[in-house]
Parts: sequence; C-alpha cells; structure tokens
Amino acid sequence: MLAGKIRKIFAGAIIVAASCHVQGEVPIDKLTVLNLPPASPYRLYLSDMVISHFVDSKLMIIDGESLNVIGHVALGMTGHATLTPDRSEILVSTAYMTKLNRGERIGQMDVWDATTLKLKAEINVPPKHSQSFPYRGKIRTSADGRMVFMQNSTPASSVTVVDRVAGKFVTEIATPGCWMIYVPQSVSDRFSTMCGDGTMLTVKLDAEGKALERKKSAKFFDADDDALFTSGAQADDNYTFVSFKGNVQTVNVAGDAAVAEAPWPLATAADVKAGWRPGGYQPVALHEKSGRIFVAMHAKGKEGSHKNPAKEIWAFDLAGKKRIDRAPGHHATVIAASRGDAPKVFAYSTDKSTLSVFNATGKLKHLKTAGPFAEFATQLDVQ
Amino acid sequence: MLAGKIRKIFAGAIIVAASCHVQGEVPIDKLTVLNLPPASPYRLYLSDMVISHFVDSKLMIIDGESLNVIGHVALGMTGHATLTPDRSEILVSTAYMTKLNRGERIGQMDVWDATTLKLKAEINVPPKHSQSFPYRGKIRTSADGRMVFMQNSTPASSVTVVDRVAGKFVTEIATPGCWMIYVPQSVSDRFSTMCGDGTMLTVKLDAEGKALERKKSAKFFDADDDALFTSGAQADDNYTFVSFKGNVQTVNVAGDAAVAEAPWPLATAADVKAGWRPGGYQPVALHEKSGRIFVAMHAKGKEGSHKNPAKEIWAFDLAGKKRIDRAPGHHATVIAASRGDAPKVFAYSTDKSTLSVFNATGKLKHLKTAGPFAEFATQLDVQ
Amino acid sequence: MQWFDNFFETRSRRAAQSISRRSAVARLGKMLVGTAILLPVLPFDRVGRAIAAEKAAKAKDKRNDDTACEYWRYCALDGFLCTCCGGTISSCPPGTEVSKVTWVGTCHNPNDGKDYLISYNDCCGGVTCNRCGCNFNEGERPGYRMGVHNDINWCMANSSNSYHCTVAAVVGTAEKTKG
Amino acid sequence: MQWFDNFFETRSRRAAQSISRRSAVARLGKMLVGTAILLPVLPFDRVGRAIAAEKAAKAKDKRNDDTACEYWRYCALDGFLCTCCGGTISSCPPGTEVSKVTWVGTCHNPNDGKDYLISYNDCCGGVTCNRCGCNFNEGERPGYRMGVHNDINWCMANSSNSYHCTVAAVVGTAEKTKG
Repeated sequence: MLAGKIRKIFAGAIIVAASCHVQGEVPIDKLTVLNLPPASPYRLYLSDMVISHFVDSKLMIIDGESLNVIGHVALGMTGHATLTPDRSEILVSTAYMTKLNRGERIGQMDVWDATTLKLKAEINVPPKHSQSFPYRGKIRTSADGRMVFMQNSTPASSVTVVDRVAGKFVTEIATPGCWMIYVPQSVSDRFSTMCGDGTMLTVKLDAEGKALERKKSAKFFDADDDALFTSGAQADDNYTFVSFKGNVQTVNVAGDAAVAEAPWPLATAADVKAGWRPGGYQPVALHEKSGRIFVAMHAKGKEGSHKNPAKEIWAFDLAGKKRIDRAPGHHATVIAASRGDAPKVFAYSTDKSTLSVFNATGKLKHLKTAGPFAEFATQLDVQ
Repeated sequence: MLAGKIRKIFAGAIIVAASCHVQGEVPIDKLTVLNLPPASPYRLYLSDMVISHFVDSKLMIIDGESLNVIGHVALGMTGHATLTPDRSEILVSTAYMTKLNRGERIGQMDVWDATTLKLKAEINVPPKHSQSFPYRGKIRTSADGRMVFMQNSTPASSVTVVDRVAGKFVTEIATPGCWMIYVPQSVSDRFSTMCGDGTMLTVKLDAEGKALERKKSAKFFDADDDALFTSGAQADDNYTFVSFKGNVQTVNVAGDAAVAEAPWPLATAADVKAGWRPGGYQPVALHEKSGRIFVAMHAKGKEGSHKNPAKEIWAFDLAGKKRIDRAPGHHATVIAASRGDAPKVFAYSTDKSTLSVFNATGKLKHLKTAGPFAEFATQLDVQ
Repeated sequence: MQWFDNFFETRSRRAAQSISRRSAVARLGKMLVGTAILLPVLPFDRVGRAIAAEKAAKAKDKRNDDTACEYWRYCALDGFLCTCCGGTISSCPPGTEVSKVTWVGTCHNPNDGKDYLISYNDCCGGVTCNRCGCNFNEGERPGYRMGVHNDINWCMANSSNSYHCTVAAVVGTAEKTKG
Repeated sequence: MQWFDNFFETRSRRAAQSISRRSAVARLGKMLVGTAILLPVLPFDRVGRAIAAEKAAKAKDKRNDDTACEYWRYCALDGFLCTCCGGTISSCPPGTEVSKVTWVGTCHNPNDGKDYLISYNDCCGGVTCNRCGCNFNEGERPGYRMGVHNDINWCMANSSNSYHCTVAAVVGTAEKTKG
C-alpha cells in the first residue's frame, strides 16, 4: 500500500504526504502483516479473563524462551481457548452480545488459524458457555481432534459437543453437579467430568457425538473435607490432581468409568504442621518424560487459602511419590511445563502479572522473570 | 424476590438455602434497585474512554461533595456523553460491533434516564461517530434540547443531527477541516465548529434540522503558531478558549457567523519565560456568576507539552483579564466548575486517576483529593 | 460475582465453623463466621501495646463499615462492593438489576453474637464497577459445587450478563453446629 | 492510534524543525526530528561524570532499540509499539491488518544524520495490545488538523475498528527547512 507515498483521506481531500526520493541510508519500508514463526516447544498460550472488562477477554501468545509476546487472539466475552491436537488451530468457546452488554447473546466456537491468527470459522452453539475464569478443561477436543467439548453453566452444568470436521453443533449433554472436561488420549469417543459427590462421570458418545452411555466412578474424594482442584496435569489417559489439603490423586479416564489410584500426600507431617498446601488456579504441572510433577505450594495454609500464590514450587517423582526438589515460588498461581527433552517449567503469578521460567532438565533452575503479562490470567498452556 | 428464602437453581436442582426464622437483631433485607437521589449542583459526570478496552467505555457519576461514586452509564465503543438542558437525560453518541470487534458496526444515540439510569431510547444514526477521547463538544444539544449534534470522523469530519423530540436521525452535515460542536444558548437553530484555518464555521439549520446556511468567521487564531484547545468554557453564547502558548480567546457563537474578541495573555513576561502554559484535555473552566476562569497550568512548557498535567491552577478575572489566584495543580488535566452560588472547582488527573475538590467561593481552597476514578478519563461535566 | 482472588488477604478470622451437614444449607459447603476480636485493655504505659490496641480497634470498626472488605456480612464475598458503586448493602446501583441466581454464606454478626445467612446477589447490567474489590475464599469449592464456586459470573442467568457489583443481604439466621 | 498522553515524558529532543509550509506536507503540521545526544569523552577519574556518560550511552542505545519509546523513528508516535506485540517496526502482528488511514511524522536518524518521513500506521483488529505505550505530542494539534491529531483511533476506517498497536515505517526522506 505504501511505496514512497501515503494517501491520507480526510476532510474530503486527498493529501499526498510524501513522495520524496530516498537519499538516506534507510530503505523505504513495505508494510506487511506477519505470520507466527514455526513454534518452539516453549511457545506459551496465556488466557486472560480481564475481570474489569470481561466482554473483551484475550489470549496472549508468548515465546517461552525470550518471553516476547508474539501474538494475541480475541476471546470475546469470558472466552476459553484450547489447541487442537496438531496445534494448527486455536478453538475458542465464547459469546458475543449484539450490543456489548445487552441485546442478543450469540454463542459460538471461534476457530483461529494458529499460524496466521486469522479467524477460520465460526460455529454457532447454544449461548450457554461457562462465563468463568479460564481453566484447562473448560474446552477440550477429543484425542483425534474431531469432537470439541465445551463446559456450559446456566448455572446448570452441561457440555456442548461440536463436530469440528462437520463444522457444526452436535448436542448438549447434561452433567448435573459435575464440572470440567477430561479427555483420554487412547480413545476419542468419550469425556469425563469431575462431580461434587466425589466421583467422575464418564460420558461415552456414539459416532455422531451424541451421548450413548454414562458411567460414574467409585467415590474417590470428599469435596467438603479435601476438595480436588479441577485443573489437572495430563499424561496419556491419566490426569493427576492435587487436593486443597495436599494429596495427589491420579485418575485414569480411558475406560467406561474413570478409575482413581490411591491418593498420596505431598507433604510430610512436619510440612503439614507448617501448613504447606497447594494453591492457585493451575497448581500442578507434569513432565511426562521424566515422570515429575511440579506443584505451587504455600505455607500457613488453611480453609480458604487454596488460591494463595506459591511460596515455593515443589517437584515430585510421580512413580516414587517422593519430593525431589523445591524452588522459590515467584508468587505463582499457574504452573505449566513444556514437553519432551530439555523441559522448562513456567510459573505465572496472577497477582503480579509476571511470568517466571525455570530450566527443569535437572533441578529447577530459575532462568528469568518478566512482566507484566495480562490483567487477570488463570490458564497457561504450552505448545 | 428474597424474603426468608433463596431459590438457587443449579445442576437441575432447586435448593432452598435458608428458610429460618429470624431470631437475631438484623432484619431480613429486601433486595431493591436504587434510583439516583435528587442532584446537587456538585454532581459530576466523568467520561472514561478506557484505552486498553475501548469497546467498553463508561461514564461515572460522582457526588462532588462526598466524592462517592453514585452510578455508571455504559458508553459502548468510545462513546461520548452529554446532558440534556433540563438534566433529565444523558445522551450518548456511540457504536456497537455485533461481535465485539468485528461484524456490523451499529451507530446510534443512546438515551439514558438521568434518574433511573435505564435506557430510554436507541436512535439509529450513521456509524460514523468520532472514535476519540471524550471531550466536551463531541456531542451537544441545541439550547432548547430538541436537536442533538454529534461529531463524526471517517476521518472526514461531519456532524450528525438527531431530532430528540421526533426520536430520529435528521441529517449529516459535512464540516471539512473543522472539529467540535459549540452551541449558543440564546438561539437553538445553529451550531458552530472550530476550523484548522483559524476560523469558526457556523451552520444555521432549518426547522427540520437540515443545513440552511454556512458562514465562516474572520480568522482569529493560527493553528501552527498558537493552536486553540478545542475544549472551551461556556457562558451563555460565549465560549472562552485558551491557546497552547497561553492566550485567552472568547468567541460569541450566537450570530450567523462567530465573532471573536481580541485575545489576551494568561501569563506575564516572567511567566512566559518560565514556560507557564495551559495543558491537559479540559484545561479551562468558568464560573459565570463570579466572572472567573480557572486554568490548568504547567511550567517549562514547550511545543508538545500541551497535554502535560497542571503544576498549578490559576484563576483569572475574565472581565479584568487579570490573574487573581493560584493554587497547587494536583496533576490536573481536566478542570470543571460548578454553577451558581458556593462554587467548587474540580480538578481531575488523567495520569493519577484522582479527583481534587476546591472551594471556590473566594480564593481556591483545596478540600479533598480522592481516587482512583476511571482508567483514562478526559472529560468532566458538572450538573 | 465471586472471582477476586489473592487481591486482598484474609484477615482477622477464626476457624471455620460448619453448618450441619444434614441440612440443605450444608450443600453450600463450609460456611464461615466473622471474628470476635478481643480488645486488650489499653495499657497507656506501653506504646507498642497501645498501637496494637489501636489497630484492633480500627479492625473492629471496619467490621461495621459496609464499604470495607472486613464488614461482617462480607465473610464469603468475592467481588466489587455495591456500597462503593452507588448501591447499598442490599440495594443495587441505579440502572442495574438483581441477579437471578446467587450464592449464600454464613457470617457472624459481632454486634449480637448471632450467625446470619447472607445472600451475595450480583447486580447485573451495564459496565463493571471495578471499585472496592474484596476476596474471601473460605468455603469456596470448584464448579462441581456450583453453589459455593466463586470463579464464575453470577449474572450468567440475567438478560444482561454484565457483572457490576455484589450486595450482601441478610436472608435469615443460621442454625450453627460446631465444625 | 495516537492517544497516549502524559504517560511517558518527552525526553532528549531538540527544538522542532518544520517542513516548508508551502509543501503539501506542511498540512500535517509541525514535524519533529529526534535528538543527537553528544556523548562526553569518558573521564575515568570522575565517578559522577562516568555515571552521566553511562546514562547518555544508555539513552543513545535506546535510539536504536525499536522496542524503546526513544527509538529514533518514534519521535511522533503515540500508542503501543508493535515491536512489543508480535510485530516489527514495519510489520503488523499476526491476525491484524494495516490501517487504511494514518498520520506522518518527520524523525531524525542519528545514524546517518538525515530526516525521514515516518508513517505511523495502526494495526487493526482483535484486542488492544496494551504493551509498550509511548507518547509524544510534539506537532500534535486538535481535530481541526486531523492529520496531526492524536486523540483518535486511526483504525476508524478499517473493517474492524479495534486498535492493536502502531508501526513506524520509513516512507521517504524529508526536505528540511529551518523552523
């Protein structure tokens, strides 16, 4: 558009602002729009609800090595985002009011190209998506990427199923008393959800995506005495959760009904006495290859402290059920880990709006902290 | 709705949360929605563009004595607000995108009841309103309140005319090279606008509100050498403006063409040497009864400093063209004064988000400073 | 709305006391009561203790100041106080509407020693007030216990989903059992 | 977009130099050029002066750092830097589009001593970036001089009016006259 001259249209007149020959050292620029570069394993996706203007929530895409912001995606009103299994698309469960905060509420799944960050598709769904903090599990795809599951709340809980391949809404499945979506990786025809009665509900779907069968697990936690955080860390068919009081609970969601392993404590008796507990919005991350989980821990915990920022990040050997490392917490409320070799752990602080990076190849080694990022972010995903 | 019990509908179940008899000292509350109390002369209307989320701009209504916030009005996307002459309505020039930041742009004038703060009417207009900082003069009514004038920018400048009585858009009047709306009080059939060639353009309207006649004033300022701030202080048919370099310019807008008085300097030669200049978004306020203007002044002024916050507020006798008072500036960028007896001067700081109040019955006497108010406010109107 | 977290520290609270699990109210999870702060007799000879006493007195006053997070009725509130936004303790600001769904807490009134059921109704419509944000998470649970979940917009069921601020209305007294 | 004001102080600038009033460019109002900061020879024996020199050196570096407000091309920019938002000095971040209307400044390049015309195009669409806000008002005038007005959204003419960030593209060299 611009090659030596600019056309400026205002006041009804066209003004040629500059049509000079270049005699300096700096060449004339061609204005372009970038695509995202090929993703590193450390690309980060930070979801910001923007509490004070939640009609205008957003996803920030950050390079996890330089901590440079490399792009944004508009999330609409309290939108929730997830990546497709192949990382080619960003799927957003959201709504728009035709007149900002009144008028008609349009429910939809927005499909964004993960390279151009252009809108690829808008799929109409019932306007019921959960207007809540972004958490992993508010929107997820099946392992094969075909079905998309979106958490609703009216406040009655239900799950919207979208067929991404067909590009259309399939069904709404009632999930009373249950919350958040957990998908296995070995099968694509089901999802599970965590229930207030201490169980998981697994919903098996038919070929079209409609509910075929519903099975509850045995009761494995007590929401009154020691509630589970709903944000879990996934490895294949297993989700590892932590509880308010500091127990670890791994649940397999591949079967017709979910199966929970026996819980084990994060903290020693002395730690418990000092009140060490997990806390935050995304309190646990997992590095599959090394079999470790990383947990945001605060001291002096008590009823109501479960969203307190981390004083330390503790690392555990998941198989050995043993703490193997502890590092400063950098006020983290959201923990994430990269995949594969040379893992990094990312610790975001909702209070401070800062992002801290740790080398996690061996012991956690703090590399850098930068910010501010986002106004009120509660979910961090890694490429 | 609530009288001893609460119905909570979620998860498909109705839960009666509380149906106990009250045995304590505190009676059961009835939930209600308030109206605004009768207005004092010190009621304030603060317009906040909210730069980082300007789709969601807002008007705050503040009691200028207690500095309590008493209500809000949603301004939509970079909306501009004005009060009707009888103060019964708040008129907003704004737009809505059907999908927040994409889709169709709907241009309209929202009419809000100034007591209930409920939306009374929405009048469709061309989607051209100026997406810019709130300033007095972006929307104004004729003296009789019938016609409403809204500043457009595409970026070509024009004025939309709405007939508030008929409740409909009337016409769009091209105002190339001119900006902001100034209305006389003695006649209702015209508005003036300030032009980049150093003149005012006056547009006379027919009975329907359509342009009948256009007349330019003589040139009275130089936008290159000493530009006028467009935010002026009004007394009847006169607007008093200040210039970037510190001159006062009063313009009468009642005639077929505007007539400017001779300018006079705010600053003495010594003041000029110290660089004292007016600054901010609404740099001048006027108290008609006492014939004083109040100006936000900063020192060490230079080209580009014209939005610097005030180091001092200076008071001048308008007839005598003489400084009569100076007070600390409280970082003000926006100055307003109440009407009638017992005047107060209000000084808002866009940088600090604070509001300072001065008793202005005699010499300016600082009463209080409170905040934060708003994210990025640039316009303050008084009841 | 109930979603402010970690913005404000929880202070001056004693251990949670729960409502009988058998009652319907128990479904709402563990409820908290406010704190009875014992004021020391002012020892005028010790500056340090006098300051401590002043602080305690100040804290006590806030329990009866409905624009302070420490106000007794706010023991389970998470949001913007309507008392800072043009409303009152039980009235929504002009131009908003009362939320159709809500969540309930149990707070101890230090003035009469009784526990009250408090309905935290959001006021909905227009812009978000964004003033006097308060946060308490005691008794809060994830969304599988929706009635005590606070990371969600409780204006979700209104015609306008905009959240403005939260009131704290007394809706009854609570039958208390030792937790 | 050109609307940040008073967030950042204007520093290290010399007096404005204007383009010939007779040229079309003069319609854009008075343009500014950046600053040539003269670095003192480092006096190693004086700590104070060494610190001053360090500061000057740091300031000089920023004139070639396109993520700093002091970067030479930003002498008349008011908005969020695209270089902090996933773009470059002349490229919009992914998913946005170049604004159809714009305003132009004249900046002095300290590296070759020449003045360049810089087009401050906004990148439009999506959310506002809200990072690296910079503000300079030299040469700015009210809306009756729209081409140099900075209190307005320059994405106003695009299909999406959302403002994301601003680039600073060289579009030519400026013929300079003494102001």
